[in-house]
Amino acid sequence: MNKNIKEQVLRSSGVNVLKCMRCGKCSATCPSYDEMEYHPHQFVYMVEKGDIEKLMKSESLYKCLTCFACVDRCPRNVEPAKVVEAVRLAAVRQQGGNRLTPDMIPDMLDDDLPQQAIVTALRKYAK
Amino acid sequence: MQRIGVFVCHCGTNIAATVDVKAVAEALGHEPGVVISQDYQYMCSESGQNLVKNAIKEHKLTGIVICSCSPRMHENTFRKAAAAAGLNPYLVEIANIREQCSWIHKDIATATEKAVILGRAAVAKVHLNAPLTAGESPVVKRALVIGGGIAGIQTALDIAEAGFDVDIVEKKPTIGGKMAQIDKTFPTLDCAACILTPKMVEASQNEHITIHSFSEVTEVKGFVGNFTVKIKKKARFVDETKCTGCGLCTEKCPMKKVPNEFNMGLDNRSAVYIPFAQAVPKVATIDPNYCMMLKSGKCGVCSKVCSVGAIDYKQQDRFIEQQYGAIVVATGFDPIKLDQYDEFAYNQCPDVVTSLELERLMNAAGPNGGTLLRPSDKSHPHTIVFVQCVGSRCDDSKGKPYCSKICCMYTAKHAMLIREKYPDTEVYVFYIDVRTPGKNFDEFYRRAVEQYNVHYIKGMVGKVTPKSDGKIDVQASDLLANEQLHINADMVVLAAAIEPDKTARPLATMLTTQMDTNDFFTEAHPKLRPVESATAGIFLSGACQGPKDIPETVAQASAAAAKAIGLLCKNSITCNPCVAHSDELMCNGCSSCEKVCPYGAITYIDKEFRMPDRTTKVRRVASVNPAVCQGCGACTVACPSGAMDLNGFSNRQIMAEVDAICK
Amino acid sequence: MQKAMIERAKQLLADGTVKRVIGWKRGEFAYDITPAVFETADELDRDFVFDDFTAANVSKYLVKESRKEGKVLAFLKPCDTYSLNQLTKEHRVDRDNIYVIGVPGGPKLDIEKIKAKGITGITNVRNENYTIKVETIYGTEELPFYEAIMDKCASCKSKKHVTYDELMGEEGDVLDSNRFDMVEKLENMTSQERYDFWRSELSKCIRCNACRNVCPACTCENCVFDNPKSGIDNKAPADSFEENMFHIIRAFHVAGRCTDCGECSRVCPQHIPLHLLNRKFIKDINSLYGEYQAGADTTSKAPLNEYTTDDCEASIVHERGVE
Amino acid sequence: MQVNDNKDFQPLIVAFCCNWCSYAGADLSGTNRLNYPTNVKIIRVPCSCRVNPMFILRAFQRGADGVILCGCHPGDCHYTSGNYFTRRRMTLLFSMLDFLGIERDRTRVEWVSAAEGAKFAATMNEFTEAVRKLGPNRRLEDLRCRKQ
Repeated sequence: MNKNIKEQVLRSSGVNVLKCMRCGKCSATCPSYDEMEYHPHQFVYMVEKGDIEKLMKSESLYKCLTCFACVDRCPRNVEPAKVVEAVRLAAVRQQGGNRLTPDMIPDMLDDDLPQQAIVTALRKYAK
Repeated sequence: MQRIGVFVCHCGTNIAATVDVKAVAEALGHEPGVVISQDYQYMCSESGQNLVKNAIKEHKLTGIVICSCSPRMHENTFRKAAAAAGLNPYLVEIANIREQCSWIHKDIATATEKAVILGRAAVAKVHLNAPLTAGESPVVKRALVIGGGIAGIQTALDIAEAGFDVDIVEKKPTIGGKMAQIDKTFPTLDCAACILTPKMVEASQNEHITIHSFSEVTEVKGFVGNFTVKIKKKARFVDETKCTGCGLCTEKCPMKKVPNEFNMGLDNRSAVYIPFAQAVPKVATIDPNYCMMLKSGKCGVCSKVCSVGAIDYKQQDRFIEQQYGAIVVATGFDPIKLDQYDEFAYNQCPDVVTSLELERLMNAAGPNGGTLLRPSDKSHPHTIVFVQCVGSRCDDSKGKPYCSKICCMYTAKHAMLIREKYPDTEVYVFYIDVRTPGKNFDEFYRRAVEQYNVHYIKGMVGKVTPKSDGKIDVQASDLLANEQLHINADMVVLAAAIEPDKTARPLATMLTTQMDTNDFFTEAHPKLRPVESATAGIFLSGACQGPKDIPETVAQASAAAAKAIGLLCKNSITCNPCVAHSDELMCNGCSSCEKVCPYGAITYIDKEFRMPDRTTKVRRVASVNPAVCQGCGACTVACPSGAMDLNGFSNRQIMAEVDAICK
Repeated sequence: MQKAMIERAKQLLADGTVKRVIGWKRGEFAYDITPAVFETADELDRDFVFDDFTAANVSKYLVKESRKEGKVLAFLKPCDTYSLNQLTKEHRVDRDNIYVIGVPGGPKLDIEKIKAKGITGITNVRNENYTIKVETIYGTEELPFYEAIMDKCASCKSKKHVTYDELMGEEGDVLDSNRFDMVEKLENMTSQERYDFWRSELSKCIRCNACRNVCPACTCENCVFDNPKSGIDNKAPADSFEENMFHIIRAFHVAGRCTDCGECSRVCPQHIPLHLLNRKFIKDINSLYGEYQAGADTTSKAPLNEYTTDDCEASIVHERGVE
Repeated sequence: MQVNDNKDFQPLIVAFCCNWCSYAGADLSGTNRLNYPTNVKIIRVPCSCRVNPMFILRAFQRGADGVILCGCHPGDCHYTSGNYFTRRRMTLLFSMLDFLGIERDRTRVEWVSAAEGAKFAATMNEFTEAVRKLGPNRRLEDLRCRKQ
């Protein structure tokens, strides 16, 4: 089970987590760091260890802005954001439902939120 | 009566722009003993020097003062000029009125005043200068290399290459050292024996190299260029000149239960033995602690089977004495003993091994013929845990405070080799840091992680517990995951810290070289003279100076050889005449000076003094070897009686300068 | 004790173990005792004393005596044994040529302290159960023993003999002394106060050289202050500077070698507390470089002939004490 | 409290510099034209450990107002250990001078490498200023040597 999810995550992200040398720059650069339970470097390390279920249950999955700062700055091209994305995908698929439905949107709106973000959110968090 | 000449340089406008050079020359002309005081545009130019030379001859000068740039710049120039004019070069003093006067001051009046004072101090000093002659001491054209590991072999080969005779003294029965025990080398993974043994053979066949195996240095006397060394050739009970290394005796020897030190005690050898197949010299040695003939007089099998009659049960230790011009120390290292690390269960569990033991376990010539098997039950291990920094970077009494440097790389190598050969094995490496500075080193380590999927876990192993089912429970921390782990392992490999060989400390005492608190030899300068010891003529090669891997060791070995060759090329050494000397009449013989001398230049002699009442009295007094003394002056202050003084910077000279400045 | 010492000395002379004995003999007055060398049993019987006034440290005399033909017997008090060890370490004595008998130490009496009580015309001083009976030409006076002991004994550092071939009496221990109290008091004064203190003390110096001549660390064949070649020779202080110079240099030369035997202050005719200079060095050495007692052994390196790479910087002087 | 800050006082500073580091550092501050007061007069010694306490006292005797000793940084001594001995000797000597009531700011040890021309100049500026504030050396002078 675990191994399957790990393989799925590795395949769908296309990331070689073994390349990580644990420098922590991804987490150092992450704008959502304070919001997260598991930080980008932990995503990479826990996926490497196959410790994915904890990640799938964590709110951290949805705190990642997909800003790709970590991907841009990783000295070893590990691309942590893609790992987060892949775990998220695994979670969404497994739950069989949507994280976000259109009727939830009005409550979440505020004036500063760009239109594009809403569209992106729907694309990311719904099937 | 002193006749002193003063020469003030303009240095173009460098000096003349802020210092009134004419006024300086005029003022210094009135100093006592000064018979001529001149200024000139460029004193260091040929015509400037001629001016000085002519003045020396014309005025029969007994000393000269040049007021010019820093003595670090042109002291030698003017010393040579003086010598050319027949004046002892050490009767020259420089007053630094450029770097330390004209260039830093702006006001002409005060700068000129200071220049006069600096000149006056130099005049006061030169009054007390004594003519000094640099002594010479001959160089014996032979080098000694202590230690026959890769460092010693490389140094010896390089020195021999330059055409000098060189002796290797090795305490073990064969040269080769630690490298001979190693299986593969990082980061290229070529076989250690394949690259080392040709060098060993080359050393044994080189006409300039003499190998004293199974020998020790017992006494060192003398100094740079002329050391006298006593070497003990320990009795091996086999005539080296007759033994052909056929190995028949080792086969027939009935005493086969001797722990084999070459294989780290993982298997046994016979009482008469050749450490390994490619040993150099390939000569058998009888271990007197186990040989039944030597212990009880009953056996004699080896003597009977030896077709050349090389066995000699009556052999005694022999001593030889030899002169050397240079000595290279290459005593190498040893892994530390792990007896005190109960937490790793090294003494309790045979499957907890050191990295050097693992080298033997994996070596084709090792106890298992190259198949990795657990020492306890000869089964194939499926989970192997490596622990780094065992005893390294420890501030406690058990370990060493330094990083042993080589462990990260050899552990990566071991992990990689195991995963390569046995892909069904899970390999864990617990590390505090992974340190891989070196060409292709980090790439090598990353390959272990990325290509071979070795599990590197940041954190230390806290407890190793052998279990009843033969497995080993390894309790460790994963700092990145912030959790404690238990690994059910089959083998544990400890990267033991390395320490200098135990023979190094007594050797350092014999050589009067310095060691640090960890017993590594101290280099003369940590940056600029890394392969020389502070004691002239003694050079450092390999891990005796600090932890090193093979390429670094070889590089340092060749560097030490180059330094030794540089010395041996000379027929004699010119000594710095500005050395300490002791006034025997005042010396108390208290040994203070000897204790602060970094070069061991001071010895004590019993000297006979004639007393006023015609009796004689023998007193212990200090004697400085001018060939060894480097002239720091530490002894002069340590000496309470003022017997010790320094040529060129004597107490009275410095005090004369003080007085002149404060006048 | 004196009797037993004489007997033992006579034995050793008689059986040829030693050729000479170094001890103390009475001078003009009962309290006026000086070190002396005895060569015969008669001399011992006649002159040898060991009492409450034998404070003098005889170790220094062994520099000369131990180099003579035949062994010399030396009676050494605990503090004297430290000096001997230090001299042995510095190769100034031939230890093999000395037979040391350890004898009990003080406290010894200071005649100046008795005189300071206004007692004059002293003919004899007796110690009866730690009450001093001072016989004078005017009659007998009494005072408690501890009111008249030597300053150096009042702050005794050790009752242990660190070297001996034979021991008479009980062996004692290294003591916890209060010997640095005065140094500390001075350290807590202001710079000006310290300056004034030392000026008033050192200006009394008459350069009699008694401190130097008695000091067991000052055994130079030729002292720098007597040697015209040293550049700092001088025989009499012509200026306050030279008073300072002599005592600073002397203290520096014995720094790390001084065993704190207190002889310098004992013999100073001007009562300058010279031992404070030495104790200042000892205190600094102890606090900066680790506890060190010169003469406690014969092998350790003197603190000034040694270093560690993480020694404090000289600027520590600025960081401590009172400006 | 001294009100007068001795603004016009020109102290005489004797600087002992080791040949290998500090003397070269002094040369470098010259090469870089970094100013420091003319009050500083440098005496070259092979190593800071050559400096005998006698020299320092002698300088004060003859009228120096401050004495500074410069050597290689600990660990960089040309003779490996010289400056370590210097450090112990001078710590004890300065402590003794302080004990005798001599102003602390008249003496100093500073480690200046051959590359630290700027540090040399800064040190000399600072030290000269500190000694200037103290005024003339009166506590350790020889009256016979006092200048009129």
